[in-house]
Amino acid sequence: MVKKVLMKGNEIIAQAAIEAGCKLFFGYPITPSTEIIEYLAKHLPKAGGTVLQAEDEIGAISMCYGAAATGARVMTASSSPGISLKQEGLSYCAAAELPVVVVNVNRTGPGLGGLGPMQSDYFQSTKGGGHGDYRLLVLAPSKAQELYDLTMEAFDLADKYRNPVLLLTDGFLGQMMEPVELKPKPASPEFDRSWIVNGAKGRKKRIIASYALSNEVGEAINLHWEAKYKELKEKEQRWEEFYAGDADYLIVSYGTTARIAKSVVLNARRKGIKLGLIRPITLWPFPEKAFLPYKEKIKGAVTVELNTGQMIEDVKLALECKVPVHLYRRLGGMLPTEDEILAFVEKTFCPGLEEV
Amino acid sequence: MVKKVLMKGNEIIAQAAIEAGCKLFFGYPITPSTEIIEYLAKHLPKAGGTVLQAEDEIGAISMCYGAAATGARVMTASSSPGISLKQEGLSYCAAAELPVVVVNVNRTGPGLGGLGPMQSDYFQSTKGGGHGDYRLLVLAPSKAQELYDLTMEAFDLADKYRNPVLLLTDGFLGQMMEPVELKPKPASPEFDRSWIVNGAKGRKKRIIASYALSNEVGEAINLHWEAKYKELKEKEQRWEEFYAGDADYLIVSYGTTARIAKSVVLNARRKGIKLGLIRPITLWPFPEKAFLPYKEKIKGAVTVELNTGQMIEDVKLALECKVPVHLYRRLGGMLPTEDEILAFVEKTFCPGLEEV
Amino acid sequence: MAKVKVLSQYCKCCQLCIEVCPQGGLKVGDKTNARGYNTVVPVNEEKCTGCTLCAIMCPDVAIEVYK
Amino acid sequence: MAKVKVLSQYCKCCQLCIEVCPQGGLKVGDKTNARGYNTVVPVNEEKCTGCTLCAIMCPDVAIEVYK
Amino acid sequence: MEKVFGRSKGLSGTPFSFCPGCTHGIIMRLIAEVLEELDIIEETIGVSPVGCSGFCQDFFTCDFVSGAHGRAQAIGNGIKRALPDKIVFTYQGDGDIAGIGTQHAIHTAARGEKITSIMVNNALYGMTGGQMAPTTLKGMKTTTTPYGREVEVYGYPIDLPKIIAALDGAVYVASVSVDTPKNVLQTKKAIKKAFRVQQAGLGFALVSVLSTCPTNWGLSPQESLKWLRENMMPFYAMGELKATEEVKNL
Amino acid sequence: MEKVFGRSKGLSGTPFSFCPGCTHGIIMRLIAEVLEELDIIEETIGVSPVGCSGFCQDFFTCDFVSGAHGRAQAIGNGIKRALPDKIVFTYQGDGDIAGIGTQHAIHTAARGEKITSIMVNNALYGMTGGQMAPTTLKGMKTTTTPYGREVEVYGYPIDLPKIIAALDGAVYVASVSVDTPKNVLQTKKAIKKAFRVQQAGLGFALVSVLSTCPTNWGLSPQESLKWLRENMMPFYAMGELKATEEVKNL
Amino acid sequence: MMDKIILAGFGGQGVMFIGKVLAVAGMVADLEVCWIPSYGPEMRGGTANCSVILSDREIYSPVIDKADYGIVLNQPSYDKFLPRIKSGGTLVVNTSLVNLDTVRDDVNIIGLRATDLAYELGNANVANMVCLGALLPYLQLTDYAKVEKALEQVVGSNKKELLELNIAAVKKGMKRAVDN
Amino acid sequence: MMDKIILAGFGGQGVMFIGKVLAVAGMVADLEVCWIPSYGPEMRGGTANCSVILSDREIYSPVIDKADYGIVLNQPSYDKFLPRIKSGGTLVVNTSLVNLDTVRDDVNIIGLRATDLAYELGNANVANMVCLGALLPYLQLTDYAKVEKALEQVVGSNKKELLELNIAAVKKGMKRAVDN
Ligand SMILES: Cc1ncc(C[n+]2csc(CCOP(=O)(O)OP(=O)(O)O)c2C)c(N)n1
Ligand SMILES: Cc1ncc(C[n+]2csc(CCOP(=O)(O)OP(=O)(O)O)c2C)c(N)n1
Ligand code: SF4
Ligand code: SF4
Ligand code: SF4
Ligand code: SF4
Ligand code: SF4
Ligand code: SF4
Ligand SMILES: [Mg+2]
Ligand SMILES: [Mg+2]
Repeated sequence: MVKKVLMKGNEIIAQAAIEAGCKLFFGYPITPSTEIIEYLAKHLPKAGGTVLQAEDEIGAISMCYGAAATGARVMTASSSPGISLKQEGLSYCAAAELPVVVVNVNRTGPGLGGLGPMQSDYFQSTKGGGHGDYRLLVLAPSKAQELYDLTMEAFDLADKYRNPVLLLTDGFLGQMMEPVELKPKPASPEFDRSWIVNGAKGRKKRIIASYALSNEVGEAINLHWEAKYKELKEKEQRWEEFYAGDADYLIVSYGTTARIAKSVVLNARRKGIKLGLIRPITLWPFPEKAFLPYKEKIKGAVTVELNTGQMIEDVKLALECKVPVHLYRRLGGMLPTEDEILAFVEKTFCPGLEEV
Repeated sequence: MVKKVLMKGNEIIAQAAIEAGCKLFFGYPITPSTEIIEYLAKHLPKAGGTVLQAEDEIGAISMCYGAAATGARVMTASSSPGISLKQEGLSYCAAAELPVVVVNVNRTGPGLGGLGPMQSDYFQSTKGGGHGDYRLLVLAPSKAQELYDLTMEAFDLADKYRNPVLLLTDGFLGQMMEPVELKPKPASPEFDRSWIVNGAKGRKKRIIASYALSNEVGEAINLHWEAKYKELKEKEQRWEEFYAGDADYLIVSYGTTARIAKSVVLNARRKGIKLGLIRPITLWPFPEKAFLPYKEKIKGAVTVELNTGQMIEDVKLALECKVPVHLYRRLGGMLPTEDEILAFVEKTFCPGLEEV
Repeated sequence: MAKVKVLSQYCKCCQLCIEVCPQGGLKVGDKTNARGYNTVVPVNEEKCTGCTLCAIMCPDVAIEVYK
Repeated sequence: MAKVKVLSQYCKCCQLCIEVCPQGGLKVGDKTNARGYNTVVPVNEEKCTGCTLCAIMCPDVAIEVYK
Repeated sequence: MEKVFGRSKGLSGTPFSFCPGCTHGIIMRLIAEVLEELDIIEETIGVSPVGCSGFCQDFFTCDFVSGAHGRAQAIGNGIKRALPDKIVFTYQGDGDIAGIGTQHAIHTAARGEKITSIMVNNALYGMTGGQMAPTTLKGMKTTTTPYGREVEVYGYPIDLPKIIAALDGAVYVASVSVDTPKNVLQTKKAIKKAFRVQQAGLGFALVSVLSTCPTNWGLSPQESLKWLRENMMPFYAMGELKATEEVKNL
Repeated sequence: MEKVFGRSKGLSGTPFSFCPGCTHGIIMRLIAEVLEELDIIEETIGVSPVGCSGFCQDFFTCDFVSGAHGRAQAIGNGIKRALPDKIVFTYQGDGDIAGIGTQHAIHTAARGEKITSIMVNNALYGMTGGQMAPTTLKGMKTTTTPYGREVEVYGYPIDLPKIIAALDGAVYVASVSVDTPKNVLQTKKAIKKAFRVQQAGLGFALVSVLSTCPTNWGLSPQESLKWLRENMMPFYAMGELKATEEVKNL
Repeated sequence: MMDKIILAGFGGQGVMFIGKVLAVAGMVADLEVCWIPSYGPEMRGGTANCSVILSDREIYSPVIDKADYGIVLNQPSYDKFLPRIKSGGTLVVNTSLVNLDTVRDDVNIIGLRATDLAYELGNANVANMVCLGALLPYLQLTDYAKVEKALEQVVGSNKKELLELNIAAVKKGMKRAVDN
Repeated sequence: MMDKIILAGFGGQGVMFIGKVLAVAGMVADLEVCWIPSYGPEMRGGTANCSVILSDREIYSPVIDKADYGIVLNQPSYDKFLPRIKSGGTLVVNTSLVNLDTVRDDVNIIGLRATDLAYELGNANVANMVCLGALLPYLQLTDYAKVEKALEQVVGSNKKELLELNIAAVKKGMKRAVDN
């Protein structure tokens, strides 16, 4: 076992990127994501890579677009308002099928908001904040080790599917320090590189583009993307179950709030309430499969979210509206406590208990 | 009755804005929306207004932000990639509660795409393509007269709720010419103007902003927005029903495709199939109420969309997954024909009929 | 001895070559190409000096010059 | 006759006023204000010329000058 | 005794949120004084950026609009186009106006938008903890140039006022500093002129003020002023970089 | 007989998609010839914009990347940073580079990014049907300035090369025209130099080429060249606007 | 009753203009009308087509899958749109630029050398109006009188010469169609 | 076992630093650790607080609602965080800057004039370490030895003087707490 070190969430992401062979980072500072560019500015050059602070977030995502077209591993990171600025670029990356890794350290929104954690960019991340019918693969780590492991894997997934991958964390996970084992990255499989542009030496020239001159061609490309997204839906749904097996009620939550939810599950169990947790690790594709065994079995579900109810729609669809699904939410950078979530679960599902 | 004139969809929008008292237009050309700025450049100055072609779409939405803060009626228009660029600005407009009217003439995406019509920006429009938990009021006209009427009303709605309103059309509706009655705008109600900035003469100074220094304040603001969106959901759902009353099957479709769907409904009825149509006019708030009478009654539904299935999620939720909901889609700028939709409906719901 | 050859599939009949030729060496022909343009053809061929001015100005690289 | 007054609630003890005063008219005091800063106080008050240099340089508009 | 120096009516009572010794405060005070002296507090709408100065709306007594990082000028243009008779100014950090906002800076000047912009140049992104800005000097260490700004990798610093002065719609461009009382007074003069240019409807006016960031420079307030004087003032073109005839005749 | 003029190896056989007489075609041909003459076709990655020139990837034989409107330079920078030994160039309309892309134009130049940019200035947005561009001349009619560009409302035209020349990272900036055979040859020289600057790794190079848009100008190809000569060339600074010593010694 | 008409040709051949004239003719008769353009991505030189629906009741689907009538001005348009004419429909073809090697038995194909006929009127650009004239006798919901009124509106009655040229072209086409 | 600790004071009083030392002390003992900062929007002058959890099993919820322990270095922090100490918990208070007018009976409040004590060591900046020392005896999962090791890592053993100053401060605080 590699010795654990204590690191900030953002720094862990940065270190994982280096370990994954990321050679280029283009970014623009924004709290609470800035430690990522700062850490990389210090350490990536030593690993033979380049960090460039771009003129803005649009410049950064465009540089990623260019660098990814050459087959290089490339990353950018920002936080909510900065991610909004990248939406056109992300749509282009998805359309040109470029493997870019993007980190969003979700802060409070809309507008300038505050620096606290929120999960208010769930829709933007999973349904496509940019124009057109594209999807990002969205990973939602919830602790230090996972920040490390999933960041490394994000690069492989991006290469495998030729699709941008979004790592969605929040101001809490980004700023928090926890021990992490900086494991060496397992070897990556070989990826198809027959599409990259690096000078047409001894081969036919290649073009990276995202337009269709005719509607017929446009439809064909859209169908190709659709097929890819279908494959992703089949193969890449990920989640963690925690005391779900025999649960009467499920909490569904990801990232920071999923951790609080775990404590709630334990507290509930101590009180005799059969509560369990499903923690989506991929937000897109949403782990619908996780809900299959439960949709006829459980009596109800609660999503715990740092927004006014976004993931709840996907949970309802995954459960086919077979059981009531409630929302417990805190907003504006506030985090729920174990006690208030448990109280909500009790009030909602076991109103008798309250009196005790 | 005012005499009908033949106009392009985009020009109708522009003329309606003038009629609604829009005094400022900030935009940047992009096919297939460009006739809006071109028409206004010609005609708005004569009506005492100002058209400024901005340096880019971000400049345009920022100018709208500033102008709206003064209480002036203001509009911008673009098409898919340009709308992606406005996402940060739209999030700020929503957060600062500024009444801006935004037109998206949806073209083919993602990326540069093509110039044909698509409905691939449904998610972006309705779930919030920008960061944070905000909503736009989204109107989806489907013919010339409605382009005119809804554009005029968009300004009133924006003022009433102090919220950006998005008019979502597509390359087809924008370029099409149809007769339109250029009715004078009905008088607007009086709106609260106690928040506008126009120089603190004889009053306390005012601030238009969108940040929260503390999480507690941040949460309070988020709750305020949530309450407003709830009110919108209660009061502003709109839809049209077409042969829905006794229908066994429903098509759900908006905009361009809803018109094709109407022909399909008539063709189906001629064949003895009890098909009806629900046409959402507000895409957000989604007209869930429309589905209440039908969710226990119909045998199935089909959404006809120009994307790989976006609105279908809202339809399933509105129907509480009580009946199967299918998708019929064309992509990349292609439009479905009456015949192919009807064939799909028959194959899906009346497989016996096919043989006949 | 010089000669110009017009690759008619490229020509769009913009006539910039005609304008620039000091020898009156080109004129609009009467054939329409696949894209709907009447294409330019050499004329007064013996006068052509192979100066390439026409080719230099042709926006569609439709002219080859031989000398 | 001149006089400076330090509005201690604004003062952040940056000491730019001290640096710029030609008369040595200000020094760091020993009281801490509500925001945790030791605040500046006038000293050698009789020497103050009311030149306002201290106020001009004060980034927190914490100094009033009377003459 | 008479008060010969006190808080301007242009300032609200709210204490500045800046670090001790940060000269953002001096510059804001000067603007407030100018608004008072020109008697335009009630005619003025300020636009604040995102950055340390981003909370300036709380400190002034005039109306204020706060928008997204880098967009203050575009927002200001929107306001001015809606209310051509009011006075509109933006207050922006170097990162805001010469980094993410360059696009608007160039086009605002080119169009001759009739607003006044104050640029506060502290050679880095203060608010976010001291990253490189386009204005960061060669070799200067910041958190994103931990080994010093190497021009080979990170490029050369931008002298935005110089660029703006070259655009036809900009009629007044000045670059000033607040490192000494004398220069503070000079700065005030420049700011005042920039507002008078707007009152006269002549075109776009920009005043760039060199400012300190003791916190992120890792220097005391006093050392910071010295550093500014010895490093920034020699690099940036100082003084009135542009004043059209009409402006000179004001 | 020997072929003394023919299609360059740098061009694919695909016919240009431009309108008859549009000089975009001349400029592309020149670039292709330069790539062939410097023997860098196989080393080069072009970046195409959105605009009439947006389909240029089909016309060249080198690798190409096409991105969003205005972002070509940022994309090019990303490519060059990933492949510092390759040659990267952008081909952009005036709207693309001096309108929506100004932000990247300024910072690409300031950083001295080692790429070559060709700007094609036809004084309007051609692709979208002839709207005003930042380069549209005073009084010029476009579909968004139907009464002519009034500078009071729409601002002054921008001479981007002049601005770029003022930035330290730009080592070669030229403004040329393709209105006559002589100027076409001049343009080719400038383009060649701009590529040689990149081969030598000296910094950023920009060549701005004045070009026609017969369709949206509403003039014949011949009249268009004349209009360009009589209206655009007198307004825009022409010639080598900047060439550092190192560039001169190339 | 409903007339669904498709019009196609090179960009620059005035296809959109035919559509506009037909649409305005519909307006003149107080019909429901829907005109839909479809440009290629190129400003010029590509192909352009548009469609017009005239109807005496509300037009639901604006999309023409199979048209009742069509005009094609060049070869690529002929090849593309011949299959999109309804069985029993009518297609006017500019045989100056189209060869009729492939035909359909179930479609009434009216070939006429429209470009040449237009030349005869002194301006090749009105080939489009010649074709419109040739189609007119077949349409259900409009006629020459309405088209003449429409032309007055679209061209503008102050541009007298141009108007007369267009009218002459329409008439020439009508005559030719009748002679056919 | 789990120690949940809240630390608060003015920005610049070294609150984050106490947290880091505690977190590293946890690492030294191979514990599970979670350190969470919370800054105000101002770079300086605002209040700052952070929280540390030390645990011998996996830490699920990283959020401290009610803390077992706390250190507050100034008045606003005292007012804000006193209610957030668990009943039976311990709160170390820098009484150089805090007056203890309001107290809680169910919380063990250790007041010490930490700033003054730090002055005595020649540097007011180590008031934070004095308070840490005062809290140490109460913590379950760490102790002086681990904190000393942690300080070596965090300060760096090459900065000898600074290290010694910090250690002296911790010791001074410990002594005071015991004397209490
Ligand atoms: C779109 C976006 N990107 C980045 C940020 C983060 N951010 C806030 S302020 C700032 C820089 C401020 O620097 P400057 O303008 O120089 O002002 P200073 O704080 O130095 O006065 C940045 C990058 C943001 N809020 N929004
Ligand atoms: C984000 C975005 N905004 C707008 C457009 C529409 N658009 C395409 S090309 C273009 C302008 C092209 O003008 P220019 O760069 O001058 O090139 P030209 O066509 O004149 O050669 C515009 C505005 C777009 N594609 N994307
Ligand atoms: S080569 Fe010279 S002379 Fe010959 S046709 Fe061309 S321009 Fe005329
Ligand atoms: S210049 Fe070229 S394209 Fe134009 S007419 Fe001559 S040969 Fe044809
Ligand atoms: S007014 Fe002048 S003399 Fe008096 S304290 Fe201030 S700087 Fe010193
Ligand atoms: S300059 Fe102002 S803030 Fe600074 S120490 Fe003096 S009075 Fe206090
Ligand atoms: S961080 Fe720098 S610029 Fe910001 S308030 Fe502090 S000293 Fe001033
Ligand atoms: S529209 Fe203008 S720029 Fe575009 S191809 Fe045609 S002539 Fe050239
Ligand atoms: Mg700064
Ligand atoms: Mg152009």
